[in-house]
This record gives sequence, structure tokens and C-alpha cells, in this order.
Amino acid sequence: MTPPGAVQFCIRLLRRQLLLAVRRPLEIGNPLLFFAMVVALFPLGLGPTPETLAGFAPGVLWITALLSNLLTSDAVFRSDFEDGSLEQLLLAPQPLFMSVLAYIGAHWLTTGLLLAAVSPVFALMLNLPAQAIVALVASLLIGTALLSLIGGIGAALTVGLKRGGMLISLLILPLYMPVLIFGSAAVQAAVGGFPVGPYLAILGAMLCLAIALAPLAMAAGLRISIDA
Amino acid sequence: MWPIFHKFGSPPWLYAIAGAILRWLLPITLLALVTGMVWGLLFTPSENVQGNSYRIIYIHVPAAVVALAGYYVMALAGAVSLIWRMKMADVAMKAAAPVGAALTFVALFTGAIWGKPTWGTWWVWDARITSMLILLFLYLGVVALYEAFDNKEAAGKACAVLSLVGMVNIPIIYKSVDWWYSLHQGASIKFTGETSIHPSMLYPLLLMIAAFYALFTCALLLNMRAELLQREQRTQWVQKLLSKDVVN
Amino acid sequence: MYFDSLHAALDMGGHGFYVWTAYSVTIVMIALVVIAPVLRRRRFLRQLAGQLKRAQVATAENTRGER
Amino acid sequence: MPTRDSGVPVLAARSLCLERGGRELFRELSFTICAGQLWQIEGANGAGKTSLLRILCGLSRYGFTGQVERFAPLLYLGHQSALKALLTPRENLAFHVSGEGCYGDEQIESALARVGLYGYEDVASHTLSAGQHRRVNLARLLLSDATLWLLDEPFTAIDKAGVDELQALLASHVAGGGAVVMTSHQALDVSCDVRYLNLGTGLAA
Repeated sequence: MTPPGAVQFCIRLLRRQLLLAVRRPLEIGNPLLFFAMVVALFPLGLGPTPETLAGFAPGVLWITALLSNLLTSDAVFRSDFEDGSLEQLLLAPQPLFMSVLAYIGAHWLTTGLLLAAVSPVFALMLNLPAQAIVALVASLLIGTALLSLIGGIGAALTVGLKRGGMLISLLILPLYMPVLIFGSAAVQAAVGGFPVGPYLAILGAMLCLAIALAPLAMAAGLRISIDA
Repeated sequence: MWPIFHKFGSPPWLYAIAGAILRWLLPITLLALVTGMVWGLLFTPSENVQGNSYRIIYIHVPAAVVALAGYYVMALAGAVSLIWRMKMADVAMKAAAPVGAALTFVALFTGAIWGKPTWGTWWVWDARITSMLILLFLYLGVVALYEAFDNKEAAGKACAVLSLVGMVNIPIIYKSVDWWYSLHQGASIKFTGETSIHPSMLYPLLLMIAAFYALFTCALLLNMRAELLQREQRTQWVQKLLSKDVVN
Repeated sequence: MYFDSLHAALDMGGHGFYVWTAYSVTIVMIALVVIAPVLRRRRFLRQLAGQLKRAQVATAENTRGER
Repeated sequence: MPTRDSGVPVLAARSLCLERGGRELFRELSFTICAGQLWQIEGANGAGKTSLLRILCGLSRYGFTGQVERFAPLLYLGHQSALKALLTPRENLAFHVSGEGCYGDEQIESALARVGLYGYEDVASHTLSAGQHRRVNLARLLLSDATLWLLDEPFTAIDKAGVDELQALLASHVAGGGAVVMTSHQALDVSCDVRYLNLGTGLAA
């Protein structure tokens, strides 16, 4: 029987990852709980007055989404590395940088997408003006996909290390900063009534660049980590 | 492969060449640094707006320029070691990381201290300084990743990938920080930009930039010699080196 | 010299502290960047020479032992 | 020992040298594996058997000198059983990441039955024993049609009956024009002739 084509194999990998995620539904809830708890920290720290909260809301929501994405991006390849499946993936005839996209797609579906879907609730909690919520969800949708791709590079480079968890944040947080800049700027523009289009366009451009280049770095990173 | 590339790749040849270059480049670099500093500190006129605090420009701008260039040198060395599997490029990358990090720290420290007399605060989130801070994080990321691997061969390859990813991201980071700064502050003066600088102040600056480039090269070569010895300690040429007891 | 006295050079119209601190930190870092690898190389060469001597002593001993 | 090179070369290794932690594991190792041959790599613990296998299958690309050329699709079974504990054996094989092919349900069921896991197809893998995990991994040998098998100590955690069955499978694969390179501490009693590669003394045809 001939090996499946790259895209067909990608879809099969995606279904496998989603099946694995669904088998542990509580683990899907972890990033959302983390998001809720950190958002709840800010009123305790900054004071409950709605005006101050509204002022900080775009930045707080985006930084929390970024941190919860960082929290989960370490585990993207780790479980497969520990039980030896990652080695088999490297030996598959299909191109590795396509298969890696399946892993990142599954990670985005189980974290980023849900984060964006849940974020309006937290936006209301932080008194974000209603007209900015649509911009928040749109920027989070594109932004978390971008964050997952960049986080995947860090995960691929540190998957072989015993104590890679802390290291991954040092490696990829500098690369998250441009995404944060334009993500929260989009929400702030919506709050101020300015057009949101250009910011989302820049985020989209970064996403295209990441989709093109990040898998190459991930594939190289995985081959190096497995070989170490 | 071209024979010169291979010759360049052999450790003893590189060790000897680095030693030869250093013998004449190191004194010239130190001389240039001293003259540049003295010239900038004591002999150039003070600037009408900022008074004498602008003299910090003679170390801040060169350090910033060379720190950024150093990251590109590191990333390109990493690329060569990844693509052509050359051990020497891997050694060059490993040697460039700490030097670049040190120069970035110098640029950050002098930039921060320059902010105090001109803007009254120790840390100002100016576009240049913020980008420099992110560059320092990128350097520290590469150094930390290198230390995290036990197998040094894989560490070099992983750092090569990370520095290449960083190289692609640096223009994006610089542009987005500049844009972010102009969004919140309005396009105020870029106090580190030397647009309309008087020639008498410009020449020491150019000398200092050249001196810092030479300093980076010397530090890189020095680090490479130390790294080469450590990696090739079991080979004959290192033993031969020891028996000759040439410790220059 | 732009400044007429040593004191004026040190004070630099009130900015002297910042300028001289910045320059001294830079000089310290430059020294660190240049001297650290030289020391590391010297220490490593001495350590390797020690190993070599120990190895020679060991081989000399067991050749004497075999005779 | 007849050393007729009947089959077409499946894998060629030239002047492999590997050094690990200052020790030289092997030096200038060159050999060609042809179809119809069964190779057993011998050597004490830490002699570099697994490292050699990982070099042959292409998992290790740096850290050694020399070239390895592969002329046929290969299947590598490592120490770990490459099995997701959350998935059932059927799902593990259906969604396997090695990307060899889309196995139909009846193919999977017959393969699992032949490795003695009849009835365990839909049991969650974390309830199965380590030996059963390895048997699911060995079921891949029946499903895949790769000509070259690289097996890293396939007999570990397998009971006596399983070992005999596996040896018969290896013999039939080699007889059918495949090639097997395996590492093991147990002596092989297999119908076809076995070539030995001792990492300590080198080639012993």
C-alpha cells in the first residue's frame, strides 16, 4: 500500500492529536483556567475601579493570552518524545515540516481558538468597552495561531532537555513581543474608535511569514533534539 | 568543497591564524579605543543642547551598532555550521554569543545612564533602548540554550537554528518597537539618532565605531582559540602544542 | 584640551558623574571581554599540561613495573 | 558460511566512526546489507549498538563521520514502544505517525491477532502490560511492507512463545527478499544464516 500523501498524512496526524486531546478533556481546560485566574489577579492588583481596569484591559487580556499560550506550548512535542513516537515521525516518508504543522494546528485548536472564544467573558469582567470585544476576538484568533507557531519553535528546540520548561520562555518571549505590540494595539484602536484593519493586516502578514518559516525551524529543531 | 574552505576548517590552521592576526590586531584595537575615548571625552566641544552628557554617544552608539552586527555574525556562523556542517563555524558562533551579549549590556547601560541627565529618569522606554533590551534577551536565550544541552555538538546546531530564527525576527522587532514608540509618545526626537552632528564630533564617533568592530573581532578570535583548545584537547596538535610549551 | 582644568574635566558642567561612570563601566566590560578568554585559555593549557605530566608518570611507572 | 550476495543492496555504510565521551566506539566500519540477509549486531553494553542502529536508520545525522546510503524503505523499532497510552491498540496502529500506509480495520485486527492480542484491540493501552505494548509495536512488522527492518532488541519483555514466533517471522521476512538488522543479547536459532557484526572485533561474516 502506498504511503499517504503529505496533506492526507497531515490531516490524519491532526485527527490523532485532537483525539489525544479529547481523551483528556480537563487538560484542555487548564489554559482557560489559567487565563481566568490571571485576569482575576489584575483587579486585585490594580484596584477595582472600572476606569483604571478599562484602561489596562487590552494589554492585560493580550498578555494573559500570551502567557497561557506559552504555558502550553512546551507540551506540544514532549509527550510524543517521551514514548518514542517522535522518532517514528522523523522516519516517516512525508516531509517533516508539513507534519509539524499538524501538531501546531491541533495545539492552536485546543488552546488558541478556545481562548479567543472565551475572551469576551473576561473582557466584560475587565470592563472593556463593548465595541472593542469583536476586535479582541479577531486579534486573538490570528495572534494565538502566530504564538502557537513561534512557541512550536521553542518546543522543538527544548523537547530533548529534561528541564526545558523554564528555558522555553527565555527563548521565545522576545519573539512574542511584536505580536503583543500589534495585538494589543488593535484592541486599543477599537477602544478609541479607530479602524482596526491595519493592525489585523500586520498580524496576518506575520502569520503568513510564520506559517512559511516556522515549520522549517521546527523540523530542524526536532531532528537536532532527537539526535542529541 | 573548495580546498581553501577545507583548509579554513582545520583547527590547528585556524588556531595559528587567529594567533597571528591577534598579535597585531589587539594592540591596534586597544590603541584606537584609548585615543577615541580620550578624544571624545576631553577634546571635542560640548553640545549646546545636552551639554557634556552627549559624550556618552562615543561608547553608546558604537556598542549598539556592533552588538547588532554581532548577532548577524553569530547567526551567519550558525547558518554555515548548519548548512555546510563546518565545525569551525560552530566554534565561531559559540564564541560570538558572549561577546555580543557583553556589548549589548554596555549599550544598554550607557543608554540608561545617558537618560538620567537628559530626561531625568534612569530608564526611559525609548525605541532604541527597548530594542536593545530585546536583543540582549535574544543573546541570553542563545547562551542559555547552549548551556542546557549536554551533547555540545547538538547544542551548537540548536543554537544555530535559534540564532537564525532570531535573525529573521530582529528587523520585525526593531520596526514594531519603533512603530510602538511613535504610537504612544508621538514622533518625539530620537535622542540617540546622530542626524545633524557637527564634523568635529563625528570623527571620534567613526573612530570609536571602527575600534568597537575591531574589539569584537579580537574578542571573537580570543574566544575561538580558547574554545578550540577545549574541543580538540585529545588531538595530537594540542598535545604537540603543550609539549612545545608555547604559552603565548 | 576642551576643559581648562582637571576639575572642570571631572565635573563636566554637572554631567561628569554620568559620563565618567558610563566610560568606566565600558572600560571594565572591554577588559572583561578581552581578558576572560585569555585567562580561560591559560588555565586550560595549565590543566592539560598537568594531565599530560600525570599520564607520562603513569606510563613510566608501569613500564618500570613490567621490567 | 556461504557469503553469496544474492540480493540487491539495501543499505551501504562506508567508514563509519563514532566517538562518545572520549571513547572511540567504532572506527572505519564499512559494510553493505543486501536483501535476503539477517544481521545481528553484537557487543557489550555501551559498545554503541543502539547508536549504530540510529545512524543506519538516519535518526542520528551529526556526531559521526562516514556515509550511510539507504536504497529501500525501512522500519525502525527502538527501545521505546512508540505507543500512546491514551489510545487503544487499534487507534495506535490506525493513526500511527510512521506514515507508512493507511491500514484497514481487518488488516489491523489480523495483525493484532497474530501477535497474540486478539480481543485487546479496543482496550485502553494504559491498562496493558509492557510486553503487550511491545507486541502492538511488533504488529507493525506484519502491517508494513518495508524491505529493511532495523530492530533494537526486539525480544525484550517478550515471553518464550512470542520469541519463537518472532524468530519465525524474521526468517520468513528474510526468505521473502527482505533484510533485517537487529541488536540482541540472545543467541538466535533461525532457519536462515545469520551474519554477525561485533562492535568489539569488527566484521565476522
